[in-house]
Amino acid sequence: MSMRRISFGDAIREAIDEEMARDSQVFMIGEDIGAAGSVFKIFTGLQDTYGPERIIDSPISEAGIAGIGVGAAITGMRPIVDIMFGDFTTMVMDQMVNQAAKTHYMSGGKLTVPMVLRTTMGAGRASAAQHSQSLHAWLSHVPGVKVVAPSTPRDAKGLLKSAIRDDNPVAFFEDKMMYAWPGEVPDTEYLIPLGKGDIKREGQDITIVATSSMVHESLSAAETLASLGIAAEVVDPRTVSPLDTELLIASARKTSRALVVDEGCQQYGVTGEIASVIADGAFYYLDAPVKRMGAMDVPVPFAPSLETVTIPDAAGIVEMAKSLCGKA
Amino acid sequence: MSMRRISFGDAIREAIDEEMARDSQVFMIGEDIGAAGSVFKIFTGLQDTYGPERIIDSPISEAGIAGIGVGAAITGMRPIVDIMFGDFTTMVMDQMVNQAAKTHYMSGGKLTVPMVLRTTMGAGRASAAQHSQSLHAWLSHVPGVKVVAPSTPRDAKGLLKSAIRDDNPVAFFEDKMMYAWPGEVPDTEYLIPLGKGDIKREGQDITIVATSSMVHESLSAAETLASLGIAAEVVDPRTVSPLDTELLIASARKTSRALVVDEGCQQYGVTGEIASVIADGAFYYLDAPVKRMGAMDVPVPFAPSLETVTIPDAAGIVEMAKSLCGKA
Amino acid sequence: MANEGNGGPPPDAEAWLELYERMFRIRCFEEKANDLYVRGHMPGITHLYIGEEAVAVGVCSVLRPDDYITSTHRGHGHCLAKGADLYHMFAELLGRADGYCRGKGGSMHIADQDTGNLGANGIVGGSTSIAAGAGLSAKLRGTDQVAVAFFGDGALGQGQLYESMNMARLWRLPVLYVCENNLYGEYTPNDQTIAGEILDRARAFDIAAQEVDGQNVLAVQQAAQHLVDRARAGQGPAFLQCTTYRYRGHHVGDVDRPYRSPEEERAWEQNRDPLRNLRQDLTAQTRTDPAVMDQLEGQVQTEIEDAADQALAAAAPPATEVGLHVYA
Amino acid sequence: MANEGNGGPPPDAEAWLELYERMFRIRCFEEKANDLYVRGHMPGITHLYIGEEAVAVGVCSVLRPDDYITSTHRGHGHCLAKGADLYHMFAELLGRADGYCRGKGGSMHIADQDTGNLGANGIVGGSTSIAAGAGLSAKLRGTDQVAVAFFGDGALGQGQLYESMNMARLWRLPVLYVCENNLYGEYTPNDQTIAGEILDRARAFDIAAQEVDGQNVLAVQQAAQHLVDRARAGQGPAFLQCTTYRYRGHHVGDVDRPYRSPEEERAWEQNRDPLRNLRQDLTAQTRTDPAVMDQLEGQVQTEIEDAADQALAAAAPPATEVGLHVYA
Ligand SMILES: Cc1ncc(C[n+]2csc(CCOP(=O)(O)OP(=O)(O)O)c2C)c(N)n1
Ligand SMILES: Cc1ncc(C[n+]2csc(CCOP(=O)(O)OP(=O)(O)O)c2C)c(N)n1
Ligand SMILES: [Mg+2]
Ligand SMILES: [Mg+2]
Repeated sequence: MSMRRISFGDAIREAIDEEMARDSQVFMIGEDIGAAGSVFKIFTGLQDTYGPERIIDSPISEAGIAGIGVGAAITGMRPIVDIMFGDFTTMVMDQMVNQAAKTHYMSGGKLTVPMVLRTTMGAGRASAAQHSQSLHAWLSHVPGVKVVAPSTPRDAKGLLKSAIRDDNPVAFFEDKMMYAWPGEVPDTEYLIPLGKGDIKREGQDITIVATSSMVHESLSAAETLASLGIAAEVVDPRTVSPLDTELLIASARKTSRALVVDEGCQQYGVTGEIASVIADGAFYYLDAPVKRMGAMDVPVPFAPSLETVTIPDAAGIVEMAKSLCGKA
Repeated sequence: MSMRRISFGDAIREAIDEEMARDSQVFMIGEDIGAAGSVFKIFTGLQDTYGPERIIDSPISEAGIAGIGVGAAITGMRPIVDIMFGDFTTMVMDQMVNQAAKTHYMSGGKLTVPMVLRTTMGAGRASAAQHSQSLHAWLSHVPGVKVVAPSTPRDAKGLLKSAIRDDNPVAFFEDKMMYAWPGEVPDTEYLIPLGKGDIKREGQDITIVATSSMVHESLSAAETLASLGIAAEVVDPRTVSPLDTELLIASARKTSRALVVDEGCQQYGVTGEIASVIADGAFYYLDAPVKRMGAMDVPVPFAPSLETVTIPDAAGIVEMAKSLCGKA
Repeated sequence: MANEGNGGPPPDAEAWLELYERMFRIRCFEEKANDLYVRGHMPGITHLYIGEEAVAVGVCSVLRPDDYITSTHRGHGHCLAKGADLYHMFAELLGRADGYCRGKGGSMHIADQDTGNLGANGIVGGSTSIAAGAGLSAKLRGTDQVAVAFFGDGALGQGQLYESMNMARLWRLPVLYVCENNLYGEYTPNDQTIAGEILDRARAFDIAAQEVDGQNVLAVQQAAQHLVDRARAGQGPAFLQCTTYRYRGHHVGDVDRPYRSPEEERAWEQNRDPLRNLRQDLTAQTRTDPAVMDQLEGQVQTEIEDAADQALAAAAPPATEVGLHVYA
Repeated sequence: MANEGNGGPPPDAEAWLELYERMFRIRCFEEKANDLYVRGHMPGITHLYIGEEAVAVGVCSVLRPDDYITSTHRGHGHCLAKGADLYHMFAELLGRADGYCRGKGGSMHIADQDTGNLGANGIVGGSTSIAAGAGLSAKLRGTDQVAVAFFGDGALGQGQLYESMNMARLWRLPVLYVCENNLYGEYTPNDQTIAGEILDRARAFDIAAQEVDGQNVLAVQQAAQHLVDRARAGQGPAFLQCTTYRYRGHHVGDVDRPYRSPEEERAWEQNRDPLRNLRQDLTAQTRTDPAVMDQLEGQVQTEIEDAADQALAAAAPPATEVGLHVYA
């Protein structure tokens, strides 16, 4: 299949562009997404194509636009609600959790909420504590919402298209550090199913489960580990919820060692769920405890000298993997 | 030490009454907590004692009163913000997470937020999906906030008094089903430290870690298990965050088997963190995988015929414990 | 004489009788619901609409079947006024599989897309932006549907309402905000929770706002007709404050009501009852024979009894349905 | 002539010069901040207050050191006007251990309780209820402190503001809401995000509201004096809309600004500059020799240079501090 090289941000825009072109029910609402093309400049030109009626610049009303998304979704539209920073999902939790996630169930299956909540995650830009969080664990705790955290342009595009077509509320987390990162995407249309993980690198010695940008830290760690004679398998769940447990467990059973890396805070976060799923499902195959590497349990500090230490990185992953493999 | 028998609700009221009497900085704000004495009728008389200035009936503005709590806390007061149902903490996440939890850190230790957010958890009253959730996992994911989920009147009173005196934001979750439940409390003043778990029943064969009302399900399960020759140890963390990991790991190392029970949804919830902590810390001592029993991953249904199935109960705990102990 | 002075249409016995029948049906439904609760047949609690019938009936009488409404925790009246069926409603209140939501929603979450009812809601203010979303959806789909948001005076405390009104006005959405001002939010009189004038809250967003006697169905109908026509014609959102009164407690368990006086209750029931009002108009102005109304009441009462009995005999949803409808 | 027609106090050269100096200091600080960013010394980005100096200086000139302010993402001006020190501010912007927040907060989170600054804030609207809480705190503690909430026009989109104003008015809290209306929220002109009249948003809550030319420091001072005196005297909250303009981009990286015209920018800078305004008044009305001002400017510029150089030479916080201040 012939491929093109585009950035993660372009992949997001292409997915929205293609879905808006094929389905008039799809529209997007958010702050500064129209003329400004979003603060991350990934939507430049989109409003020219679809007009201000389908690419809607909203007031700074996160809770309100989430509610508007729910109302539009249950009445025949497929809204994409853009929440500029993941840190502001703190303001849409009621609409997402008490309304979007429960409407289908509470109505006994009558109403559906085909809505996508797009937002960002990830630290590393010296944006400090209120613009650097990775809060995808919260919505993953909520039945009725699906949660996606892609790591590559290809996955991002295919998964976002699937999310827009999905009849459930889907929260889509994009690491803002990756918008400019390039990657290969197929020239022709494709979809990537929600709920299916992907093995980003095969290996026999240890399983490294990583999400979003942590996949790249893990892949570079895997390179280093290879040079040390450790073959790491890097598994990307891609969809955080529902989780592709079979894939993760099978890999851990094969390698007998597992490490889980995610950029959300470690305490009560994504790594806890995944680690406990593996520790249970692969119990009789494990040669070492399943280890976790989440972000340090502190608010993200502004000073780069402090911020960098809070995020899991390749070097730390290498160290942890080595000790798990008894090579420390 | 001489004891009295009072209800869980009375224990909450006594803690607030005593702290308001000893410290004029303490006040409480919430909906229908004054003349009405709260919808759970646990504060009857409190406003008569302290007046409408210190037991403040607010409009239905959860986000607003949380923010008012933060502002009052950083300027010398010790607010207790009452959020009627835990389901409505969806509306205070921004103030709790982006403000309360981070203010001390972001200010380099200059400002403190000695605030208590009291709210409820727990299903079982046919209150349906928006009035039955146990959302304590979210704030437990957030560094800077402490999270408490007491199981007995004695713990509730001692922990709430400590929470009010603590200089950090503390989220206090009360299972609304337990308000009427009686228990022994000391006659004289006492405090129970945050961050310390409690062994509610000793045993050698299996560790059952349980929170809030699940402690009682686990204790009755332990009774049944005893009659089957299985000595279960029931451990109550009491404080969900910071978690008393030493106590949990030591117990699991001793029994070599562990089961974690919590009423929040299982996916990405409290059980995942605790199970992974134990599976890691007790790895070389475990004879069986650490199992988890959270609420079923569905919105809480209204019909009692459905609701009851979603909550972990003694019978289910017994079955799980038996199979873990190879007695199934 | 209710319709005098409001310059309404010339008396139309047919139409008035229908309004009378609808209001009477709601009152009987609620009486029966209370009876089912008292007799221990209904799980949980419910909020009765008795006394406020003229609001829902008056407003919904000017709506088309394909127009939308969003409702509240006190939603039976809205549901019936929009055309819901008695049997499926009782079945839902009783948690039966034949209920509108297969027993999963209960009283606080009845939704019926066939009659345009997007659902009752357990979150005060939660549906105000959902209604705006339905209005936006109608606009984007190019229909001339109108969305009506029913909410209580308590919702004026929720910031969500203002975010919703701002966007509805900015984008001229076909939304009618109907504030059911029954003077109390739970157990707190609303002069303690509302600063300033209610209508100014809408006018501040340049939204057409007016007040009407919520106990006079003809006046409500006339006001709603005007505002709905406006919205349907693309002239944007409007706000209608209906002054009304709930005769009973906040919910079926609220029987003492120390927060208000028996005199106040009596005054409303005896001097401003919407049913008595209209009955008088019918006899005085349309010369309708009281016997006609008595007969009508008899028929409705029988309907209610039959529907309730049938619902009581209906089956609860099997436990196997608990996992259905989490995802579409 | 700025103070003519506003019936202000008789010209007082001393006082006016001080206002001039404060405004000039802010402008120089911001120019230097921009310079530090451009030269790659400042981590992250920052939002400059250039053009809006008269608002912060005018309002804070009538406040006592023990009065409170809550600030915004565009907070340097408020911080300096309330009395912050240049060196510790530059150090914070540069992420140094000597910064006001030991480098943990950065530009968007500078707080300084010594001067009553409860903190800049990265959450639009987030501090409006925090200010109300500070006002409530002052009232409960029986002091006559006043709390000022600075926020931009964008915050008018946040429901939180309305919840805050409602409670502030209900409880007559000593709070001044200062809306800095600079016509844009990020890249969107606010006629696209604000329905109705801004002052009506406050009046709807029966809050005294007035508008003032935010480029005229004497007018701002006079208006603020009146409203702060009122609040201090127990007459409740007030709202002051200051019409102003940010000369530069939304943040230091926003240099093209396609969302507004160079003509518009020039018009504001050339015809309404707060510094030029006051300089003219000083010469024309107080006969102050321009040389005095030139000398003053020279002194301030030296202060700025010295403070910035000192900050550049200061040390970053050691990585060991990352775990400090998570909990008090
Ligand atoms: C966000 C939220 N806060 C609190 C509650 C609890 N609650 C349920 S009904 C109610 C009072 C609502 O008053 P109003 O809106 O006037 O409606 P009414 O009951 O008077 O019809 C409250 C506080 C809730 N359901 N949702
Ligand atoms: C709740 C929230 N939503 C969105 C943002 C992103 N954001 C930062 S500043 C800003 C514009 C604020 O405009 P305004 O309040 O007018 O202040 P100004 O920048 O014009 O001074 C936005 C949308 C934010 N920080 N917080
Ligand atoms: Mg009411
Ligand atoms: Mg602005």
